[in-house]
Amino acid sequence: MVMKNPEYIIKLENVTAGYLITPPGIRSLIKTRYIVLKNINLSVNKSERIAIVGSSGSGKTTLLKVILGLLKPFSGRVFIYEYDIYRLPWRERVKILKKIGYVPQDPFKSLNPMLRVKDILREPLEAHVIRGYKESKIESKVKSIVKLVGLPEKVLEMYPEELSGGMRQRVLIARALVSEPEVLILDEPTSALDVSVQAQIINLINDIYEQFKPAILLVTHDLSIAQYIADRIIVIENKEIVEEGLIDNVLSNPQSHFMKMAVSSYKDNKNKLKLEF
Amino acid sequence: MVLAIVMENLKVGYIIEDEVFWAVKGVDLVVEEGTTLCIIGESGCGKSTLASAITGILPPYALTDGKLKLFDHVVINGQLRNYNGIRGKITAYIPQNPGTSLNPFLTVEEHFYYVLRSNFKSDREFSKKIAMEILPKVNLDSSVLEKYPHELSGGMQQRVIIALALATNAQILVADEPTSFIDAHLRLQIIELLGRLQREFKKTLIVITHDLLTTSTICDYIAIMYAGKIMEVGPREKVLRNPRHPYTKMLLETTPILGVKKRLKPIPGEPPSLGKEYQACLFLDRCPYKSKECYSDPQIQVIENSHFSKCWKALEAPWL
Amino acid sequence: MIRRSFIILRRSLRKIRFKIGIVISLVAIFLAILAPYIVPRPQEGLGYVPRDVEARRLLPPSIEHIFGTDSLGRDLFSRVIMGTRTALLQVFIVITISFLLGLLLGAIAAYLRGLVEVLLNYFTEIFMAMPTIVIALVLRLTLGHGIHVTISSLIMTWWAWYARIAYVYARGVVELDYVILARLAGLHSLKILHRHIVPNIIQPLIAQAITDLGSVLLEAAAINFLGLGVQPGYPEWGVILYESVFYGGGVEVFTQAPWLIVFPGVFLLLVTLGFSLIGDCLREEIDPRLRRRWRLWF
Amino acid sequence: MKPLRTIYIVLLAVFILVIILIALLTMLHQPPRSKIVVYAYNDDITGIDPSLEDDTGLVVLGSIYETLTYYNYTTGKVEPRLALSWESSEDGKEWIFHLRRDVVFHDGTPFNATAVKMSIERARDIYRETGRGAGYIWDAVDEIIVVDEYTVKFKLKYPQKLDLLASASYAAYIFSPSALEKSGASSIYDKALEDWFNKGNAIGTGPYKLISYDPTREIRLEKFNKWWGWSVVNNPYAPDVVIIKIVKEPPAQYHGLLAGEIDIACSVPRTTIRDLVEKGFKVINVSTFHNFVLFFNTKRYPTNISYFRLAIAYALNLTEIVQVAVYGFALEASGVIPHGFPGHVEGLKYNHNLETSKKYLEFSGVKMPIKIELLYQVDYEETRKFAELFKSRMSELGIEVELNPQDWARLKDIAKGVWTSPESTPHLILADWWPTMPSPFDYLYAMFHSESKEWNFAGYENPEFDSLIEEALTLEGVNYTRALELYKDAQILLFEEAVAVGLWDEIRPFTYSSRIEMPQEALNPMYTFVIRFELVSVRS
Repeated sequence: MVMKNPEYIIKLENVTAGYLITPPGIRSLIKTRYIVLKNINLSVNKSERIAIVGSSGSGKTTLLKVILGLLKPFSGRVFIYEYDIYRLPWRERVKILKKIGYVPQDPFKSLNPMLRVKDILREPLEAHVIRGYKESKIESKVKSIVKLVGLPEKVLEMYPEELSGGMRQRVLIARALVSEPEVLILDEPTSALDVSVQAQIINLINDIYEQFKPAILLVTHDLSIAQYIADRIIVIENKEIVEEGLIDNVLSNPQSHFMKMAVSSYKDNKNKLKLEF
Repeated sequence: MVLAIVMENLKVGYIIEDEVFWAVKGVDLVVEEGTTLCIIGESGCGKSTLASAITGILPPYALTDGKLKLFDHVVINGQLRNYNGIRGKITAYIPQNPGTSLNPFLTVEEHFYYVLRSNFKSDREFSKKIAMEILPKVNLDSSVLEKYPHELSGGMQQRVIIALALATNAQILVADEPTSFIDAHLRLQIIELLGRLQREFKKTLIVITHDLLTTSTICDYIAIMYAGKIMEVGPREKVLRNPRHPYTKMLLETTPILGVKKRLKPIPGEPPSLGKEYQACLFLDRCPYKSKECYSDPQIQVIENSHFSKCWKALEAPWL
Repeated sequence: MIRRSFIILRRSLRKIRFKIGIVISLVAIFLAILAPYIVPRPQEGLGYVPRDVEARRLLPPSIEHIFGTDSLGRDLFSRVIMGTRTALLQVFIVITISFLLGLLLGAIAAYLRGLVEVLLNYFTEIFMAMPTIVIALVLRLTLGHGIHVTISSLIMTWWAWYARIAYVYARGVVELDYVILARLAGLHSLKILHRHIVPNIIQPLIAQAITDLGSVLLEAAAINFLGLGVQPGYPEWGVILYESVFYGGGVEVFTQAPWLIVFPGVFLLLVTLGFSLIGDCLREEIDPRLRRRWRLWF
Repeated sequence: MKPLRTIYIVLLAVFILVIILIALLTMLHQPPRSKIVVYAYNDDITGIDPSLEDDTGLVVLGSIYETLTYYNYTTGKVEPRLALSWESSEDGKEWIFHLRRDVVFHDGTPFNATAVKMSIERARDIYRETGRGAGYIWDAVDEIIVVDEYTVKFKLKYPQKLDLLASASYAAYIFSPSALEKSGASSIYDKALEDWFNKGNAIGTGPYKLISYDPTREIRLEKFNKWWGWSVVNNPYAPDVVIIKIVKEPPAQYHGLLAGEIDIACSVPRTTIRDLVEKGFKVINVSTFHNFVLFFNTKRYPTNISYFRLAIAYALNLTEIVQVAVYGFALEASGVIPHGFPGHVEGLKYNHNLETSKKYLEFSGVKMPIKIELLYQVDYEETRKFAELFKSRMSELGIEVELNPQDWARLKDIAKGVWTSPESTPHLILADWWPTMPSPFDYLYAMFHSESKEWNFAGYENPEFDSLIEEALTLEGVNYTRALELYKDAQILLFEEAVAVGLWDEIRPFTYSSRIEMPQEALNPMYTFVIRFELVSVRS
């Protein structure tokens, strides 16, 4: 991969995106637009940690779909490196997308219950790099990744339903890491997990960052988690980006409605608990 | 001092394919009238089953053992269950997911009408009057009466549900994860609302949650539940400041707090699977302070007045 | 997949009704395979009218003719047992082909979306709306006579149900994250269908297929009874019943020759029951939503 | 409690009493059943216009009206009825009928030559104009001349055997001219007259007159005391009232007989007849003109080879077929014209012999095994049984028969295809036939003449055969014996070429109660389903 513009990995220019609404019956071929995101400008630089926060329904998931090349925006352009991905055919697009590691939201629905963990982990290698990789190399790669995310090797032979929520999330992270991504996209990585496991995952993500320094794009509605993982924060409200900046600055001087609410609640919290940590 | 809830070795379980799974494995708990108790635990620790047992919405095929008393009604006595005159009149339930708990074909006013009719055989006028009285208390104006659930936001739906629970004037309110379907920044509002209502109406409030910090701001007592048993009970301040069970301590250290940036200390391992019977301490596998005596089921240790812990080392507390 | 099947089988085997179903089906399969060697008169079983019709017609059950004889003097036992072959053949071909067709079209419709989805769904709906008997009638007029008419008319209506079920389940699976991940990983669509979608929708479909065995058997018998399927004289229970019901202008079968109706009827009933019992149990195990939390009396 | 219980007892007693009373009353109300005969017929009556009706109305018409002559099927002779005697000219183109003198219609008007002229002209002309009815039998009649009150002269366009035609079962009934004024019709061609008839009115000369008419339930007839023939038949036990009841289902007829509600049944299931006889009922078997013929598709391999056809013909065991297919209620056919019908020839039967059959098969050069297709009608039990039996027997010769049952309309469509696409028409076609007029021509022309593209299912084309039957038809009026000989030659031709095999001529068993006596002459296949009630005697 030749990088002509090393300063960013992902760049969104004036993206307006949304869905086509399908009416029932034979008219289903005539569709109307429903806009979810308006004029989004965003860039993710190398080794940067960004959190996208917003209340539920504010368009966070749609933004992810746009970045992942799954939803063509109505207008605007999406660059990954210098490629405008929606100008490329699907096959070419996928080749570029391999540099993005995606960890979906719900670990209970994101693993195919019919496949063993080792087959799940091999999958990204199969299509992307299979020609260059030998069977033994794939195997050792998978093993090392499993070790990296802190799972025992016996997990490889197990089916997802034998794993707990935390282990599943680790498997998903491992799967995202297999193709050695430059960007790691995390969609609510802890919302389906318990507190005791949540911390494990947060630490794991931080460890991975320390080790490989990938750019991290975290999508969450929980500011406390964003604060533990990200440096920069982007707030989406009412289809638009309303606030952007370093997380500490934003917390101390919130501008948007969402942030004001969130910060006031955390201040109360701090006062009421009177906890010293 | 009146005891609102008394549990004596309460067990609740289900039969799944001829095998008995006890979700609640023997709980002893006493709740005074007019106090707030938070039951905190991870998913699958049996806290929702406990809530169902208190409110009387256990499925008919559930198994029970032990004793549950609500005021002077014995509700569960061994395998016998008698919830006559309890549901709605003594206990009220605030469900987890407000979106699916309201009938999409009924307006808010009709919800009030049906709830009150089934409890008091009242007419529409009366139910409307009651609704008008209660809605301001939950920070809603009377215009929502004519609306259907989908026209309300998530927070408003949750408040309607709380209002419905208040409408029947039940003494015990049980809120099952009242904030888990609400965005993080709105959670505190709902929790505060619940706390205010509890104080105002002098209700006994049971909040079931896994969110230790946000929720516990309103409670008088905290009970830490783990794998079907209560690990530690005590007044809020004491449990949070002076945890006498390693699990409580570790939970506190693992929870991210906004504005406080420190490295989180996760609890190693996973909770034990539901249904298995253990002779040893349930927390044994994940406990860094385990020793020989931990291989037998720990007795309840009294730390001080109304602060109990189920750990052999509660008194020494090497983690403090 | 195989592991799960074993678990399901082991669990089902605890139930008496499953065992009964298995026994009945095994006996039926055994009879079907060995029919020509078991029956005393295989030729008559296949429809050959014996030389001494006069002396042999409408004999009540006896040692020589266990089930009696029909109005053309043929040994009913041979006919009914040979009929097991036809019955199982029809059922298995119909179910297998409609299952595969339905699975494929349903999964493709859900995966490809867009125009393909709309067209395939309309196509499916058209076939679902058509009664089997009407299709059988049309095929009877165009294709002529024979077991292929029964089989193809049944396939033409049954595949649509499987396609619909497959489509509904696949729609749920397609939106799950592992399919999106696989797409992002650049997997070929066929591979995604094969690896992620088909294995995850096949179980409810198999349950449905097993439950349907009985209904297909009954419907096949109905088509043949109406004379739309196999040729007269063919060893098929529906046809044997037709011959029985309409012998002698339709009178007095019950009083004069009840064995003509009883034996093919009982066989039809038992095999259908066997299939249904198996289907019911497996369905319960495969589809957890149907699992009862309390025990049935058997 | 006590008074309440008494009330219940009283109520119960009253209830029982009422039921007993009702039962008694209904028993009293039953009329004495002396000299009433209930005849169960198996279809709705389609109409009773004496000149136009050509279907089931015959059952009623046959007792109310009479024809000029009567065909006796046992002797094959034409007997006098309303005409006492007749003669024809040498060339057969002029016929004179002398009518019976003491005949009166049911309304008292006298029977005369005018009535004959009017009745026959009505049938003939309405057919000519609209094609309705069976009036084509009078096609040759050019002019009808009333010579005097009791003499009628027919002038024909071409020679015909008119005395035979005058005995026809349709379009040959004589009605009273007074019907015209009673119906208010302007002429005999007026639609009003037809409607008047079909509403349930009839003025004939027959032994019974119409009392009530409900074509879907029952028709009541009453004895006409002034009928000319009572002195001839001399039957004091003849029924006073005849009820023709429509009972469509054969089982219902069977049960009706058993219950005593029906005295004569025309179509009980064949399998129940033995049972009925054991219970004391009587049976008359009437050999009908309804016969079943197996056609060979002469335009398609291998049935275009006459040796192959003969092989099949000789492999047919008619005795077995009759027993199996129709439980013995049929005569083994000899040729394609049924027993008792004019022109029937004995000895045109292929004697069942498998050796002969195999020899012919060898001659034919057809390689075994071979597959042929049999087309037959689906809703007849007998055809289905024949088909299965045939299939079994042919399998012994190495011929595989594929059965193709179809409903009648579709069968006819497919079978006609022998003329347009013989290669896709089945090799064998099983069809049945019954006559419209009492002439062998009716059978031979329709089924085998090369111009009869509608009914010639064999696709048979033979100019020799065609000219034989055409010549025979013209000779019928002039030299009937010669005509019959030519018909015989034609049938022999068919027999030798084995174009079609006559299988069986149906026998219809009429079952009746023991309180009735019915001579064989009361039934006549020419007038199917008509019972001559004047010959039936009722003993109570």
